[in-house]
Amino acid sequence: MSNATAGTAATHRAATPKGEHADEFHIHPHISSTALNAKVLGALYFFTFLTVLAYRVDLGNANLAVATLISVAKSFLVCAFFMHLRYEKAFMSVALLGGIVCMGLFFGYTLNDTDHRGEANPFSSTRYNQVTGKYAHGTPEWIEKNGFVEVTAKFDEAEQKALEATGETPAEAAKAAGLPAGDAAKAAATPPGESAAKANPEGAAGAAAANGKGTKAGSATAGDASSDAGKAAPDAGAAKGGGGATKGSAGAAKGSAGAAKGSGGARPTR
Amino acid sequence: MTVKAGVAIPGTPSETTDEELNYLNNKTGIKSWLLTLDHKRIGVMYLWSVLIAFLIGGVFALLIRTELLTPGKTIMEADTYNEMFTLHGTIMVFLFIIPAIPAALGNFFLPIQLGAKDVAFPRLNLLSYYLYVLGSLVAIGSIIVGHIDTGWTFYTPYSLEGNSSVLFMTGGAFILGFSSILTGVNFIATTHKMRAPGITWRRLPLFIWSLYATAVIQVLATPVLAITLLLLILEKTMTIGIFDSRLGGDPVLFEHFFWFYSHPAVYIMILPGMGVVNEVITTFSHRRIYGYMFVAMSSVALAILSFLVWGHHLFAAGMSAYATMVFSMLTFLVAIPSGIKIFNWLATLYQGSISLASPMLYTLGFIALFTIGGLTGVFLGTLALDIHLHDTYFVVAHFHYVMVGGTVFGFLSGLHYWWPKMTGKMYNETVARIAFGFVFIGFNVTFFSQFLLGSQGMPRRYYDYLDQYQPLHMTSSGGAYILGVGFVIMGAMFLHSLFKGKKASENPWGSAGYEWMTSTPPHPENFAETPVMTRGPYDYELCTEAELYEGFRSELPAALAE
Amino acid sequence: MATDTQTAGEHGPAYLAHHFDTPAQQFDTAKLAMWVFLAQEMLFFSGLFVAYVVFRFWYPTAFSVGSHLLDWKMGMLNTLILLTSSFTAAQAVSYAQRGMPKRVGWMLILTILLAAGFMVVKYFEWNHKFHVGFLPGAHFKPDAEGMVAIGDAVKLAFHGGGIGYHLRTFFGLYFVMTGLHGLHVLIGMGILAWIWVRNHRGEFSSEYWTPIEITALYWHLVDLVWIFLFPFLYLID
Amino acid sequence: MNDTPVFNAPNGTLQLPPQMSTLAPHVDWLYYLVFWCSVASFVAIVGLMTIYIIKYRRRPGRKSLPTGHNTPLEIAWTVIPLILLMGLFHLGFKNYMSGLVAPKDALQIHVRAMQWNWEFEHPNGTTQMNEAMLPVGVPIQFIISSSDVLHSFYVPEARLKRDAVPGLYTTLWFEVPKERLQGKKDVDVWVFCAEYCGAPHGITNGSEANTNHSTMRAQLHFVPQSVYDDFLKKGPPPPPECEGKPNVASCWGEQIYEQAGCRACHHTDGVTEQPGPNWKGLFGHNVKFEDGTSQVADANYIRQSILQPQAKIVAGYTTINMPPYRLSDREIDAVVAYIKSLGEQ
Repeated sequence: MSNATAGTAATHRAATPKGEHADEFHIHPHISSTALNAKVLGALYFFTFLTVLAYRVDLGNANLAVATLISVAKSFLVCAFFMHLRYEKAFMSVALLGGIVCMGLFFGYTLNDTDHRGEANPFSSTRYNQVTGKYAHGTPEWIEKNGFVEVTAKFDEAEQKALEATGETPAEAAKAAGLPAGDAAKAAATPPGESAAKANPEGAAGAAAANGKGTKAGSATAGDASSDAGKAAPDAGAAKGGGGATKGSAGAAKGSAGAAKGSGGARPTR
Repeated sequence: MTVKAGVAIPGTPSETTDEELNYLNNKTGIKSWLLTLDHKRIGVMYLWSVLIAFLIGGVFALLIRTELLTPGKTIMEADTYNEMFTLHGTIMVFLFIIPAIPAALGNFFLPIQLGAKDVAFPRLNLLSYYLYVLGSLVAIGSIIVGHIDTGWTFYTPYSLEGNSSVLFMTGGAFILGFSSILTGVNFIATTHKMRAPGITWRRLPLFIWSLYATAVIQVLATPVLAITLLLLILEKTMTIGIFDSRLGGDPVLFEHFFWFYSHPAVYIMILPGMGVVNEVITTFSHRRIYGYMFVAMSSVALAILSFLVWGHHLFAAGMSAYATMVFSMLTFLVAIPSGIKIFNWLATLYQGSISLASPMLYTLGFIALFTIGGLTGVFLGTLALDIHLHDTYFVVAHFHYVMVGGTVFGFLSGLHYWWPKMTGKMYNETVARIAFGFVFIGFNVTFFSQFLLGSQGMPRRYYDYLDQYQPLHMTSSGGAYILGVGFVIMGAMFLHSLFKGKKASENPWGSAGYEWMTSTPPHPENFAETPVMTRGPYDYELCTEAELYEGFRSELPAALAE
Repeated sequence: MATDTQTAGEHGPAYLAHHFDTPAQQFDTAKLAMWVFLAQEMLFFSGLFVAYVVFRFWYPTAFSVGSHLLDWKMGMLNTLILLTSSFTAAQAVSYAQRGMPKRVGWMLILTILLAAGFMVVKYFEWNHKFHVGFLPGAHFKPDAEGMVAIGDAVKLAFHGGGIGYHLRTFFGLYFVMTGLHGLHVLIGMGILAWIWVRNHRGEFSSEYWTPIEITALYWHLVDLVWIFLFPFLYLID
Repeated sequence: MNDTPVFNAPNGTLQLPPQMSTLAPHVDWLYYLVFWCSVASFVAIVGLMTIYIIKYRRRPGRKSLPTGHNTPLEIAWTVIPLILLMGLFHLGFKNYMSGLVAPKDALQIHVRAMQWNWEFEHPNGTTQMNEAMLPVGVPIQFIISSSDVLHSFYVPEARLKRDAVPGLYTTLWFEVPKERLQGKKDVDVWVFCAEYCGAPHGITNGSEANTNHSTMRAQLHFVPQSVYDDFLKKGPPPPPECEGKPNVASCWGEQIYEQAGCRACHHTDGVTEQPGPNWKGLFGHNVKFEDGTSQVADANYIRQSILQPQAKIVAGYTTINMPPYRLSDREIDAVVAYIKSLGEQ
């Protein structure tokens, strides 16, 4: 069964050639003529000018498609003639096609995610919440809003004393007793930046507007909020409700400049 | 020719001068190894390297399991623990399991099974090996530079924070990726152009088919890992804003990029294991593989499908609902070629002449464990269940059943199967079986308990856990120690074989495979003369009984050979 | 394994490696492997293009503004240069096949020079971007001149008078894409120079020109990538 | 919700935790369907394997039979699993969508994940750290975001999980059936972080709550609607343990220090100054900042440091960025009182 023998280092090669090239000892390549190469180069120049020309003409959304098509035509020329693909064995084209198919999968599936986020559910995987009109944490817009805002902290010594002793601030006590003065005191004691971040009346009101229903608690707080905020809230809510109603959150959330910024403008500044 | 064992390398040649010329004794000295262009020697160097990586990764695994014996601190702090599992993951994935079968066993046996004198590009092959070494050193260098605790997935933005050790680890993985790509290119060219006369595509050993499919994935998927890691490195050093949400980038895009490679990489890991199983199961059943073309084509189908399903790692990651739908549906398709393979293996056993020698034990272990790994994959492909099970110990158990129960068992099966051919020495069959018992039982105890942990809701990569999970964690850790004992026994057995082992014959298992036709250890150019194959590698019908059983009886304990 | 190469001479011409049987087999193997490698290169660049398309669909305005800040004339000049260098590389192969080493040498030199020209144009382009502060990602801080260049576009792509968030992403991608392509050009120049040296030494003939053809294939791929980069980066409306 | 059959096991089984959402019985039914199918397949495959190994073991004088071929058989074992799997896909997708798309009237709770805390914001703006009081019998939609790295909002008992991705909103919803209360005052449900989010380097005890990925937990207390409404009106009260203590606020502050995860970075022993500044003796002392200015650490400074930590960075602490903590006024006051009490010791 074995054909191995105690060979010497200089064994004789098998006389029979192996593999797929039984009698090809010499290579007989296809040689492209200079004229052909020059013609191809001319065509490539032509397409380059064409693509610039197409760019100067406004074709709207078709511009990208036209540019891509021209590029594909150019690469076809390069592959077929400069790279001799026309004259090669089929496997070379298979390798190229395999690569292209793989790239297609990469493009198609990734875009299938990134371009359809938020369609099943407006809160699912969107950068911008149309209901509250807020950008998600960690977006550049959010950072600009929240990252470097000055806080003017206000601290009430009396409140602290009361809390330490009884666990209830005077404001709390007043609120529990239902005194309007207590509410005012509480509102005053809250630093403005913090009040916006925490109480966030426009968020609650917006939610109510968009859903056509607010929880009892939500409405109660919106009512509690100071009159200014209260006035701003319905406007903002309406604007955002409209945004939420349009389907394809994609437009509002992703059109970085246009739609998103439009609603951004409608938002009350903090 | 005087032969001296220059370095501690397997197959230390005996001190006789009348020994047949083989790849081990044709040249000696360290330089003859380090600068060799012989694919067999490169394969052996790869084998040693991956075994060292496996040892290091295994030690980390034992440390992790020890830490998880009790909730809270057992032996280390949380940050150390995070570093341990990161190193365990990266070393096992990039340094061990991806190169284990293709680069070590594949390098050795691909040209032999093709009847070629070497791979198509021997220099490129050596370059691959040194890239592997360089990449490994850079990756392991991250331990010295600092505290690498990103997990092997390097998810942004966590990997963008912290120290430069991430740069080393990703840089190392980047280099390892090129090693992998070059090996893939080499194997594809070799398979296409270097086959000996008589080896048609329909007579190609199935190990080669699976290596070919693997190489296709290596070539088409690994560059995406390279660009991903490069972008991560650039993001970290230059903040270019592609993956960083603070600059308008998208962390989920990183996950897409990463899994575009890393899911196919799972098939880079498992396909060669399946290839080994094909070889071993036919040899020890003495029967032609059932449905040769189905098995071969299922390898190719798996390679293609592997590119279609990466999104199932992102079901909970905030991907669009369309994408989850498509990815889930396609994920189920993977089960079909995997199932075909298992059914065909069963049909190969049917009416065979089955011997339970140690390579066959690992192969049967592979089938059982891979079945569990595959079936639990169905849980994870089912969207609603994945939402519950994703990123829990269920996933940990699932991929260890596939990676360890599958690939590592396949690797061990191949190592036992080809050990005599590679080293020219036999090992102690009884000890090998004892080691198998430890490994098989230890593995199941370790990881089956993790299925229960995961379905109960225990998330992965947890240093601390609620008390209710402790019994299962202790069971799992206990299993890990049994597994460790199994590997120690096995290592001792192989070392003993290397120095004291009985000389192996040309075809100790009575196989019809092409690689067993050459001398043991193989001639420097694989076959003294270019062979002309007149039959397929599984044509047991065409072999005489003497051919199949002669060597077998002489090498194995009587009980086996009967 | 020098000894092997020497003994290999026994079974054929010197350039035939010991493990091949015929020059044709060796030539075909090399070309096949190169095509497989080119598929790999395509996938490598595809990652950048995927990122590009994702963000272009997300931030169309910023990308449009960004592309107007690039100089399409320079881009076109570079396109023409690279196309021409592809032509000279193809000619080098043709001359090699016909056994004209002198002309091969000239064509290689022309290719290298054109590549150098490409890099020079690129240098001026990048230099200008650095100068006005159009840097990638977080470093994007246009100076007064840069702000003038942005001009009316500010209203569209900038937000609240701050930094144009998504212009940063555009320039991040621009620098990574052209940078990696430029790196490939540099590597290609190195390989071409090495091939020129080997040609000069007379290693190639009408029987053996594999390295020239392999290098030309690589060079055409570099050209192919630029064919797509040019309209995608410079010509967006 | 949908017509998937259900598997009811309110207190959980060996494999699955208790069912605390209306979705859970549907998911569990699917789980057990896949489970038993898998068991059947496994037994069939390994059983056949074992039978063959015994029946066709190698014996003298017995040669293996030539391998045949059976195309119908091969087609059968390709097509039948395919049909079964497509059925599974359908069921899985249906249940997935029902967990994703919330009913119109769902109560919206904003969840912000940060290293290593969960912050819950109720519709009226009340926030809670690492715990949330929520009503039973009402669909609750969690709108999740993250302000630093990836996290994952995982509620095993609801069988739901969704990553918290910086720069994105993600969402999930569930409803705890009223029957789960069974006369109890509340039912508690754990939230885990399932996406790895690291640990600070050089921490001394990773088992403390909210100090690293593995302890980034929150507890959801499900209470009757009336109790929840009451809670929304009044905000979180001081914990009952502190009532009757001489300094209620300081006691409460210490609890917040533990629960909100302050202790991951700030020590109170007066010695350890890493990762964050030590709190002992901080109150009333002069603090130097990165920009060269300095200020006396009074209540207003502490308040700002909690709400906007990046506004003033203490000299030498530029490597770790503390996330902003949105505590309620009363909670901040309590923390101030606690720090004050440390200084007085």
